[in-house]
Amino acid sequence: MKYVDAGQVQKRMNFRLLLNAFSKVIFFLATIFGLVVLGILIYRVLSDGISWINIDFLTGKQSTMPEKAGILGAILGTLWLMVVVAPVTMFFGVGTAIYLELYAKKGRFQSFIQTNIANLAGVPSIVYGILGMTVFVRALDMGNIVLAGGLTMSLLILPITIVASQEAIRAVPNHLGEASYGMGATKWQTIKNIILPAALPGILTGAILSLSRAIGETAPLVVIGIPALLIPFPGSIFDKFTVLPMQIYYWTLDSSLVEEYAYLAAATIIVLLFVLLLLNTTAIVIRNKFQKRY
Amino acid sequence: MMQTNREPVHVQELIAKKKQSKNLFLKFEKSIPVILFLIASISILTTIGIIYTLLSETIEFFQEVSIVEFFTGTVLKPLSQNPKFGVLPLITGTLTSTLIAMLVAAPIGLMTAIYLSEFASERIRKICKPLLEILAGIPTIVYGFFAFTFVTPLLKHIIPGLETTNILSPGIVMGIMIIPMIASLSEDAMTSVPNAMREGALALGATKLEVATRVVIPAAFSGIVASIVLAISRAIGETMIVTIASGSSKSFTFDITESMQTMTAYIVEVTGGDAPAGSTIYYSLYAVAMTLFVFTLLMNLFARYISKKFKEDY
Amino acid sequence: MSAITVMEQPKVKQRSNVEVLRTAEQEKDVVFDTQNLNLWYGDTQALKDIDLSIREKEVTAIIGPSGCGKSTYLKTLNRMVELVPTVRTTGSIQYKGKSIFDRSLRVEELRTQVGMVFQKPNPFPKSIYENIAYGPKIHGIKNKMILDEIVEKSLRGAYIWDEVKDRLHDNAYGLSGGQQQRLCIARCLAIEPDVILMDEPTSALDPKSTLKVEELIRDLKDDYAIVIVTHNMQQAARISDRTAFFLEGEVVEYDKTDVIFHEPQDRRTEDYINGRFG
Amino acid sequence: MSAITVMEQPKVKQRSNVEVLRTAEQEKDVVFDTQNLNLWYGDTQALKDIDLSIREKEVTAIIGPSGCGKSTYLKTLNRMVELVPTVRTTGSIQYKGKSIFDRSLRVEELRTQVGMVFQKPNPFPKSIYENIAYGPKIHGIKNKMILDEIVEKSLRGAYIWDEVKDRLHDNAYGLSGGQQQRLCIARCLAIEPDVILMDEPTSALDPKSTLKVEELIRDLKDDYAIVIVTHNMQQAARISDRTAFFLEGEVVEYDKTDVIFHEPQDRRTEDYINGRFG
Amino acid sequence: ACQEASSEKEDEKEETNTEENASDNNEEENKEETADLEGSVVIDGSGTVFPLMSKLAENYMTNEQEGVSVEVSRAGTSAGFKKFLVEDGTDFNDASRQIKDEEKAKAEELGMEVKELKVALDGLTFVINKENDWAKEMTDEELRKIFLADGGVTKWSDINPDWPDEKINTYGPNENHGTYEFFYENILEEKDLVEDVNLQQEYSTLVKMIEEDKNGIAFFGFGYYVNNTDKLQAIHVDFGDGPVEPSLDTIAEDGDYADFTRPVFTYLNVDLAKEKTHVLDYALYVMNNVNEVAGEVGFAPIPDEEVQESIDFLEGLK
Ligand SMILES: Nc1ncnc2c1ncn2[C@@H]1O[C@H](COP(=O)(O)OP(=O)(O)OP(=O)(O)O)[C@@H](O)[C@H]1O
Ligand SMILES: Nc1ncnc2c1ncn2[C@@H]1O[C@H](COP(=O)(O)OP(=O)(O)OP(=O)(O)O)[C@@H](O)[C@H]1O
Ligand SMILES: [Mg+2]
Ligand SMILES: [Mg+2]
Ligand SMILES: O=P([O-])([O-])[O-]
Repeated sequence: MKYVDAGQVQKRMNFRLLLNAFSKVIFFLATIFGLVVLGILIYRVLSDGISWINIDFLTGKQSTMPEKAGILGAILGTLWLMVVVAPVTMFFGVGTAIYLELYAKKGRFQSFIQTNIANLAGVPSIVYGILGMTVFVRALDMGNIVLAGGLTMSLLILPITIVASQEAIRAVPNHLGEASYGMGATKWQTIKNIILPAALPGILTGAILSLSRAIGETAPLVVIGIPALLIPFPGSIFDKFTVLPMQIYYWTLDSSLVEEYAYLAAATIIVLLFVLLLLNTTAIVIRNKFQKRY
Repeated sequence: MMQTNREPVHVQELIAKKKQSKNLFLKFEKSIPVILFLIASISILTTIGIIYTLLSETIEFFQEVSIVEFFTGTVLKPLSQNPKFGVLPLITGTLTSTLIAMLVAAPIGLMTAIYLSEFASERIRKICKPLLEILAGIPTIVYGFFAFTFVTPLLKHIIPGLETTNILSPGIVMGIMIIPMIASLSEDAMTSVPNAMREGALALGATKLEVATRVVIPAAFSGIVASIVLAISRAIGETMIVTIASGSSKSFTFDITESMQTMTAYIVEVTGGDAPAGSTIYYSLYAVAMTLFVFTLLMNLFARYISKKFKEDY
Repeated sequence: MSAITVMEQPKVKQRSNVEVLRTAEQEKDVVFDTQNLNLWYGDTQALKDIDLSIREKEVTAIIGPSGCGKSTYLKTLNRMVELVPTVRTTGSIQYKGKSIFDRSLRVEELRTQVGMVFQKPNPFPKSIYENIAYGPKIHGIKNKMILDEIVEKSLRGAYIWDEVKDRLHDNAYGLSGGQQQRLCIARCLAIEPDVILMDEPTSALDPKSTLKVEELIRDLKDDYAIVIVTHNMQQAARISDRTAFFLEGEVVEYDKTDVIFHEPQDRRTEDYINGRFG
Repeated sequence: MSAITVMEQPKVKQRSNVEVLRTAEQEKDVVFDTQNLNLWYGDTQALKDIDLSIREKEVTAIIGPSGCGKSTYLKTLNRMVELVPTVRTTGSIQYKGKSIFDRSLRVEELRTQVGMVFQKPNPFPKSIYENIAYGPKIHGIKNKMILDEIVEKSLRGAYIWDEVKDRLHDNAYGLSGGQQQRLCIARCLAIEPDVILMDEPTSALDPKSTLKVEELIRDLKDDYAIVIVTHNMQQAARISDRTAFFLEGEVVEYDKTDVIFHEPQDRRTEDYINGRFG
Repeated sequence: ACQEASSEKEDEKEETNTEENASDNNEEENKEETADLEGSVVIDGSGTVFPLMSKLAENYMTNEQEGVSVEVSRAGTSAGFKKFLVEDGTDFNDASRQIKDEEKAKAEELGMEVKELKVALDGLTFVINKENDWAKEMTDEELRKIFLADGGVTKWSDINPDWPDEKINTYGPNENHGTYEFFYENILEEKDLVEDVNLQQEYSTLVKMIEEDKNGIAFFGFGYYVNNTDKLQAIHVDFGDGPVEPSLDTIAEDGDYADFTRPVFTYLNVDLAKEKTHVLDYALYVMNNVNEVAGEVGFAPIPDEEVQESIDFLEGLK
């Protein structure tokens, strides 16, 4: 007896193929959807803001007058923030990764830390903001200075940095370490001279990507409290500061007060996106340039 | 025999000479695991710090406001003369915005993942993936701006009753922001399904769609679910988009054309640039943050549980 | 097109190759007729001027050293080779008189009629039942009763029914390698193809499972045309009616199996069969 | 401790094994004395009751089928095997009369005197110069002039100086596989060990490079004790003075190389050498 | 330090019409007479007063004392007071209402001397959508009814049968804001607001809401209206003598709009001002210049006597 009837199969085949072709188009459109939105977003930001970008805007001080307003303060604030965030996350991120990958005994404790890090990566940024406000700003009485904001941001991106560094370290082939041990090198010498240099491109790529996350974050700083008007430039990590996203936030909110603020916000977005693009490109270049030669 | 007429170098002797300083170094070397352990414990300290700060102030809060009122109250008027602290409006706000975001992100993200892993040519995949990553890398404040100044006015043409601040628009934009997350995590799960399985199905005369829906997706199911759960967690914790585009009305409603406040937006509003310490409102901040933290923690643990428990065994 | 005959006592039919060949000689039709087939992966040519015809109700074995193009040829027959984007072919393959490269012929249709079994057993990560029902289901058979029947028939046809009938709804990954491979054969039988292509179906199996599968293949040929790629010359000798010897993308020799193994015409065939290379 | 004698014409010394053995017989001291060595990876025993002595200025070859514990034994000698956390050992290994498991002996010191060359060339992703200077540097030698000298001497010692002298500061990954392996040997020479352990040092190399490395090994033995693990019996016969045959974690036979290859005492040794298994 | 500050003050007095050039000249003169001050001044509080204060702060920093960093935040009057009335709190708190008794009590408890500095006058402005062509004029009583819970008005037609039979949507700043409290206490006389009033933290949100809601009505400071006259229209309020359009003239002291006019303040922590020269210096600068700047950002000036009174007080702190 025959169950699979050729005629039926034939007939159904048409429908199935049609469905297949149709879905392919739908799935393609879905893929394109995100990109179209990206396009619109960038187009809008560019058309609103590009004409406001000039040297005076980039090097000027914050001002209530749109034609005089500049964002150097915010740029410097972002830089100073990085002065805190970059070394702190690198130190703790790479240190933790080395510990977990090369020293910790595989076992419950190690997997506990690992789970903990994964969970921290999922904690909303605003909760870090509250932590920062409570601990750094209030309890340690730093006030809303660069250091407090930087430490908060560091905690926020630490989990991402750790995971990226771990992956980079894991990617270093075992035989390199073995060669070093074989020469009589100690563990630390091997790590310092062989493993870390080999893992460095991967670590840097991860670190840059997580820094770019810190540069774009707003919520924790809103909680920590950034003045809406702060004209002087920050000169050290102990100064008050503002950053590009906060400037965007305030200008967006105040666009009802002065219409041009909306354009300033757009212009600032362009600058911010440019900075992020630059960082990501750097990360990609590093990744490609140093990709696995061993 | 060396060209130089000096004594040949005796390396082992040199090494033996250096032993002294080496001993010192070895002592230092012994302390390295300890130092690194201390560094690694920062991540645990962070968790403890988060839980401690949130918990201690939350307890303070529950001494002033009953825990029952907090979790069952539908009225949230933290600033009024006789304040009410029902968290339900915030929870509905959060869940509504998350739901909208997921309604956008889950199907589109999944379809994107399917397209990239099952249909797209290598070239298209190579172009699309980094572009989608850009989408994921745009700061949320930019999305907030976009929702408020573009998506809401656009939606108004379609839904005339839409309010200027509403939960729909930020929900959608949040969804768009999350698409790459679902797409890339699900795509990872799908591409890790062995090709042998696809070939098995294709050899039976299956179309690519049938391979995708009946073989690849079931096989990658746990990875896909985990990606969606993680995305939900992300949506729950998202702050700036809702803050900017959904206003701060605290009505207990399910009408997506209206303004709703999420837990995150409430935190931003109450801190309002810098939270005043000591008041009930101030403590309410921690109670809400604690709720938020628990929500996302559960989601994260759940995602991990799924991807571990249902790890595909092919 | 043939239907599966459900066999209750699978082990009854044990005929020698010679006998099979004798009874077959006149009547057998060509199912696949390959002419002048060339195939390139990008710039490297993997198949060169292949001429080969596969006959109904016969087992055709393809042997040859690694990398000679055996799998490639097999996958060309059901056009699975086209999954590699760089593939380019010239020449013709006729399936029952129609070119398989014809635009009017859809690959899905071709593959419904030409089943394939792979080197490594590749069941779907589903229940045993669902594995078998997958094919019929995608072809639109939804009726539970019919499906049940198909599943039973196919599993019986692949001599695995008795081993799994009590756990049809368990995951297929709980089966042993040999069982998995027979499951994959059953899965293939479920859509009632005319031809079954097998790419080293026993190379991942232990000797006992191998014998079982070989036995199965010998029986299946009563209803199907079977093409089997194998590294194992004893296997080719044991189960096939005809054998093609491939070398570096070319068919060196193609003839009845006993001719190839006992009086090969080509020096290289002889060398290969006697283990002198490969 | 021995110093490297730099040879200007590396190809002059070509002595037959027999001659080497004759001159060596009386004088050679035992460097490594292994007694009753057992080793477990977790629960599986990889070495069983090994008794073996390695002598100065000799090449000792270790042969045996895959998985028999050759690498494991080699790595036990410089305690590299302890990098696997589950490893457990019993028995004793004396290095120059002192137990290598002694608490007063630091592994780093042992490894400074017992160099190792691995199967796959594994230069560091640094310049050629830095690769060689690495060992001396980590042991505290910082003087640039001394380092220069060591680098030249070691590269000459490994017969690779002429090939790389003009590009000492290029990345070592630019070298061919054979050059990389000789670089690794040079790296090992740079700390002037007493013993050099080599784990299939030529298995990743082409025949020409293999010959070069073999030649080098033959010459190095004037100054070093060399232990070499190899799959290649011809190689063992060509370059070694003594050969140990391992099987499933045990030493089946250990004797002068010509004895092992021409009059083995154990049936299994004979079978293995004649290619009857493995 | 006292001398420096006083000489500076004199300069400022001369420099009444704050024009760019004038101030530049003054700056040069200052250089000779006063040393540069350094330090930071922290201001928080009213969002209504923010435009005024940020303008003053900017002028001060660009024209007077580059070394002093004046930072202005705007958490809202009430939220601002909470940060002002603590140990080592903010230096100034802007307020769009007067300090409350409990806030005063808190200051006393802390032993903190607080000085109220009235800086300008603001008219509470009711704004409607541009397309609203019926409700351009209303009486103050009608406005109250719209916002009161038991005002009996939910639709435009409840006020005037000729007006559309559509629901009125009410908006306003939330309780963080002095504007809300002024409205609630002084205009509604502490009676409940309609249940569904939409209260927002951000003024920008309110502006946008009215701009897009034909049936919307909102209240906030005049400043937020004058900057958005292209998007909104203000209701002309009839206090009994015919409709009055809010404007800088009418909202001024004793203007026709005076019933809805309120003074706005900044509160100075006197202890901190005594401690830190630059805080006092800035306070003096504010009082000396506020009337010049007020108009630009939508506030009416306060009478000179009141300014002088504040200045005299501040001078006394030196
Ligand atoms: N996807 C591919 N892309 C490029 N070249 C391929 C691809 N698959 C196979 N080839 C090449 O085509 C030639 C034939 O390969 P094929 O797999 O058909 O050999 P085979 O006879 O099946 O070998 P084996 O016995 O090892 O399975 C080989 O040289 C192989 O390297
Ligand atoms: N890290 C390890 N953990 C557990 N078992 C191991 C480990 N390394 C080796 N073994 C086991 O120990 C035994 C001996 O291994 P070893 O690598 O010494 O063999 P070998 O003789 O060097 O083989 P080959 O010739 O393949 O290199 C093998 O059975 C192997 O599986
Ligand atoms: Mg093959
Ligand atoms: Mg080995
Ligand atoms: O922001 P307010 O002026 O209303 O407090």
